[in-house]
Amino acid sequence: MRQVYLDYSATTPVKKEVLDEMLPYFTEKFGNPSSLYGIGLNAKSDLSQARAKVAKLIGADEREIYFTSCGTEADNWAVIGTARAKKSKGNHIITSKIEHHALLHTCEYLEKEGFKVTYLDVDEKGRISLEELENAITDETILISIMFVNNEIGTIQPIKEIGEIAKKHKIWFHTDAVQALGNVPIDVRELGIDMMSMSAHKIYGPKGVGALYVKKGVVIPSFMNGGAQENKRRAGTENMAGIIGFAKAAELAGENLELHRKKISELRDYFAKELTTRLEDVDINGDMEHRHPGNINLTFNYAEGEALLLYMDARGIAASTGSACSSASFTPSHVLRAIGLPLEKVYSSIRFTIGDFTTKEDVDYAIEEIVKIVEKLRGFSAFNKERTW
Amino acid sequence: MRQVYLDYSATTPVKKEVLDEMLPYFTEKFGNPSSLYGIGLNAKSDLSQARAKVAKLIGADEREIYFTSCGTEADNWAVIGTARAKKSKGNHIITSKIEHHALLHTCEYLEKEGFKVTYLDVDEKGRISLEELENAITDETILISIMFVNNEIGTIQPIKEIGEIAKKHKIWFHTDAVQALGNVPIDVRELGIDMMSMSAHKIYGPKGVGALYVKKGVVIPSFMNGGAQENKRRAGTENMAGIIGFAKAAELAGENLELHRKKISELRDYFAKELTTRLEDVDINGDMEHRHPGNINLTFNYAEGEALLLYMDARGIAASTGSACSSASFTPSHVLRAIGLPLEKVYSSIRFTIGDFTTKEDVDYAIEEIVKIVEKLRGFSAFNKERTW
Amino acid sequence: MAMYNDKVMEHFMNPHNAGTMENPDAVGSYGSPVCGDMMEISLKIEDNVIVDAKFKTFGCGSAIASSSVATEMIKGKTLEAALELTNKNFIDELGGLPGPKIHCSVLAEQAVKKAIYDYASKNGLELEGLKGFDPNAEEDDHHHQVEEE
Amino acid sequence: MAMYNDKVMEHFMNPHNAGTMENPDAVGSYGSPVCGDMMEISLKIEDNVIVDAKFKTFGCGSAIASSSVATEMIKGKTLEAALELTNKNFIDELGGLPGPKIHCSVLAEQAVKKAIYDYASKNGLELEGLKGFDPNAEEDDHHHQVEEE
Ligand SMILES: Cc1ncc(COP(=O)(O)O)c(C=O)c1O
Ligand SMILES: Cc1ncc(COP(=O)(O)O)c(C=O)c1O
Repeated sequence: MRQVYLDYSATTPVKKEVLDEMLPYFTEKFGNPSSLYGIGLNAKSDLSQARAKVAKLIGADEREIYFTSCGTEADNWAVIGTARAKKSKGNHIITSKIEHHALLHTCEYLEKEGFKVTYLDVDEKGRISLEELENAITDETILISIMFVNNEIGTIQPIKEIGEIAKKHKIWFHTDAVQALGNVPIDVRELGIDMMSMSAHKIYGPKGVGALYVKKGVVIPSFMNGGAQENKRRAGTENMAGIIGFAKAAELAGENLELHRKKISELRDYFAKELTTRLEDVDINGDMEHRHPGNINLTFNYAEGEALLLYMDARGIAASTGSACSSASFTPSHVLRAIGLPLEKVYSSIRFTIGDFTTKEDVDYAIEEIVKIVEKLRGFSAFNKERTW
Repeated sequence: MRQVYLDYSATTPVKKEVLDEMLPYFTEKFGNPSSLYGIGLNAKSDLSQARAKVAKLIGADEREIYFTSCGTEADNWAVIGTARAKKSKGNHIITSKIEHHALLHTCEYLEKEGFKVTYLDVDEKGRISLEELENAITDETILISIMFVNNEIGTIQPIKEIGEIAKKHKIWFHTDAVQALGNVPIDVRELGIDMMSMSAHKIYGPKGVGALYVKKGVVIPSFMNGGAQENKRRAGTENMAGIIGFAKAAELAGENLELHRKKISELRDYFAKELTTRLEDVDINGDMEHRHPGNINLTFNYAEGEALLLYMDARGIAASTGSACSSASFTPSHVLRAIGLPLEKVYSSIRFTIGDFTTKEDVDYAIEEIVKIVEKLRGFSAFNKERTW
Repeated sequence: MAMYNDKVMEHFMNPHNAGTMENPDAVGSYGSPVCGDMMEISLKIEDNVIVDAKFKTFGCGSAIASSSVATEMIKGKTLEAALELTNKNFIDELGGLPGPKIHCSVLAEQAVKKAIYDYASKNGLELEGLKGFDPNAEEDDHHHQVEEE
Repeated sequence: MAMYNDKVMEHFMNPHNAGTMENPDAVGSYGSPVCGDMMEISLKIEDNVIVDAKFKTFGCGSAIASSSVATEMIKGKTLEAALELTNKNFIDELGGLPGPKIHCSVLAEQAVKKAIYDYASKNGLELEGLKGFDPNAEEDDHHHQVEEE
């Protein structure tokens, strides 16, 4: 049976070129970059080249890239680090209602410590209001953290404008760019970003490695205490193979960005158009103008999400209800709720993400199968046009 | 030129069997274990098998193993987690002066928050005194954290006795077993350990993955906030390939433990004996009775450590002054200071660690070369038997 | 590895008694936005025996599979015997459900009870098994209750 | 990649003027436990010109390489000219040192100065380059000073 993976936002396979670069670091090149002998010093120099490659993808300087174990760690570090660094200035953080749990749960953790957090609303397309953002700023505000691209509905926030507001008020601006990296052009200087979270496994790199961009002059304490790695800002023996893989993935992402965007957005548009025309009562969630090029989030009214996923899985099609991290917890998506979807629509929504290995044939197959599945499930659903909760 | 790696405590190469198990997880088996479809669910099940393998090596239950990004993270989590969990009980932590920086710097971080930390002295062999430990306990004590095996001098602490004291006083006992794992037999139940840090790259697994054993009933909050991974206790997409590698390395370590111990301790003893007989004024640091089987720490009086390392490196021999993480920072080893070595001896000390790939020929070659190097450096040293600081 | 066992998957992918019937003698529905499931059971009843059952369900794999076995199990049973069936019976019949999905089987039990209650009220029947049954009980109650497990 | 450049490594692995001499005319030593280095310079001096220099050093690669170039550079120089040499000159001659290792070159400068000071005191010489030189200055001072860079 054909296997069609349409969940590139959950994670991506590692590209062959990436894995090839990683392999020597498990065996011959296994040195610890903190060691003073040959294989250690070589590792150190390779580490700095890797840093430069990641930096290049986002227009940063090599010394502004700190490798972490994942996007989640980068988010935790940026927010908790700012809270610790700026506690004498204030205790107020502004974020949005549609952030990833890595951000939201970190904010909740700080709230228990007494920090105040404003969770900005978003409109029905998932964008925050710049006016509300500016109104939310107080003398106590130490951080604005707004995600670049949402992981469920793919909405892109007005990052540059947020950066300008942050700068005007002299507040640090962090953005979770885990879904943006490699999918939208990013220039941290031009966008006025002070800190930015990234993760390798969303751009065809390995799982278990991420990075935090920290602008020169922005100083936050370590999140991981210990050895002097990462210029003393992130302890722990470096995940060399992972970092090398991340760097190669970043390099490829930079080289292919326009092609990648064009290819996946065309397939995505075709996919969405076919499903919304061939099936009745299918809604598109999010914003078609400001959107991740591979993302489409659809509500198949009256058909339940988990049932849809499992039927699709049985036909070899992989997609998800919202973020992978919460799919096992069966809680209705906070993102879809925030854009105003009633619960029954939330329960009927599926995120598809097209990626570099998706073909036209894959998409055609998926369309055929999904149409059949939706019709089958609707056939014995307790809900329909007339009846819902 | 022959390359002789004698720094297995800094990091180890990944064994072929380990890498082979990892490889599919970068490509075909790349699913996110939180996803509900085939490759995701398979990843989830593989993850739980991996957990079982690590658990088996230490006599724990699968559900007591939480994967982290490194040993450092496990240390940070155990200590900060306990501080947060137990803050209503007290604010006193007992540790030792010879812990890894991952532990010491975490304690210092908590001291800034107002926690009180007792750093126990060690004797000239590097062992803590159980009496002093018991005397240090107060009503406020919430954690005893004493490392299993020291990373510089290889000294093994009386873990079981510490576990008994902790239990008697109803205090949680954490041990950093990063250097112990795979080198000494560990049974967490028998030893009365409540939390234990581990790292894969010290046992022929990949860098960038570790674990914290947390005994059933011991509850500490997440260190990494976000998704519901690791039974909601450690957020972040799982480093699948890394975890699979860690598990395979743990499995091999369990199977080979006795052979490994015998082989490396014999080579180590031979190496130490040759150097101490063929060269004058070479001291052994640490405790020959309670010691990591592959570790030997030698003071080559009058010859300076970095110079020794570089001369050795030029002859293909890799070793280190103290821990890799601090070798780049050129600060005299806190461990050697704690066992009472004067500074000039600290500056003349080298740690060698024999590992699974070390051969008799390697050791013979290293002995020959080191003898020559030490004699050369002593030849123009400002110090000698009569003269020192 | 799969989330559900083969039996559950079989009932989920090829559910028995899915759909509606003409002129049912009784209908009961149960579910709530909080648990994310909704189920409607229609029954044909002759001489206090359930001769046919159909379901319509909006819900996850576990809800659909439970609907399938529940309708299957009540067919041919007297109303009293059907009322004795609990979600435990459905789970056993399915060979088990994953922990967080147990509550979906309660849905089927409640929908069956509501359908029979509907029939009993319309026909003035007093059934032992309906004693204490509150058709308007908060539908989320079972949810919270079961999640504690 | 290596910690030191090739020139430093060459001077470190094959240092020039390593060892002692018979009856030196001047000896100066400098170093401290805090910086972890100790260096002793012996000089042969004829008509205020350094005709030979030897060093003994306990120290890292940078300290040994600095000792090697320093002894090399002062040979053939007058005492005044030798006093004008600073650690900067040694570093330049070595083609650079890594940041945290800069202070090791100060060691060589100070040991040379102390040796010449020794000679000047014994021979009642007044040298311009020794004005303000304090042979008993805290040896750790330069260390802290340089590490700030
Ligand atoms: C005793 C000890 N604890 C902790 C660590 C840190 O482990 P990791 O490098 O995996 O962070 C190390 C090694 O680096 C170690 O030797
Ligand atoms: C927007 C966003 N932020 C953070 C993360 C967490 O990244 P990681 O899985 O590398 O921890 C993810 C994906 O899981 C994400 O989509």
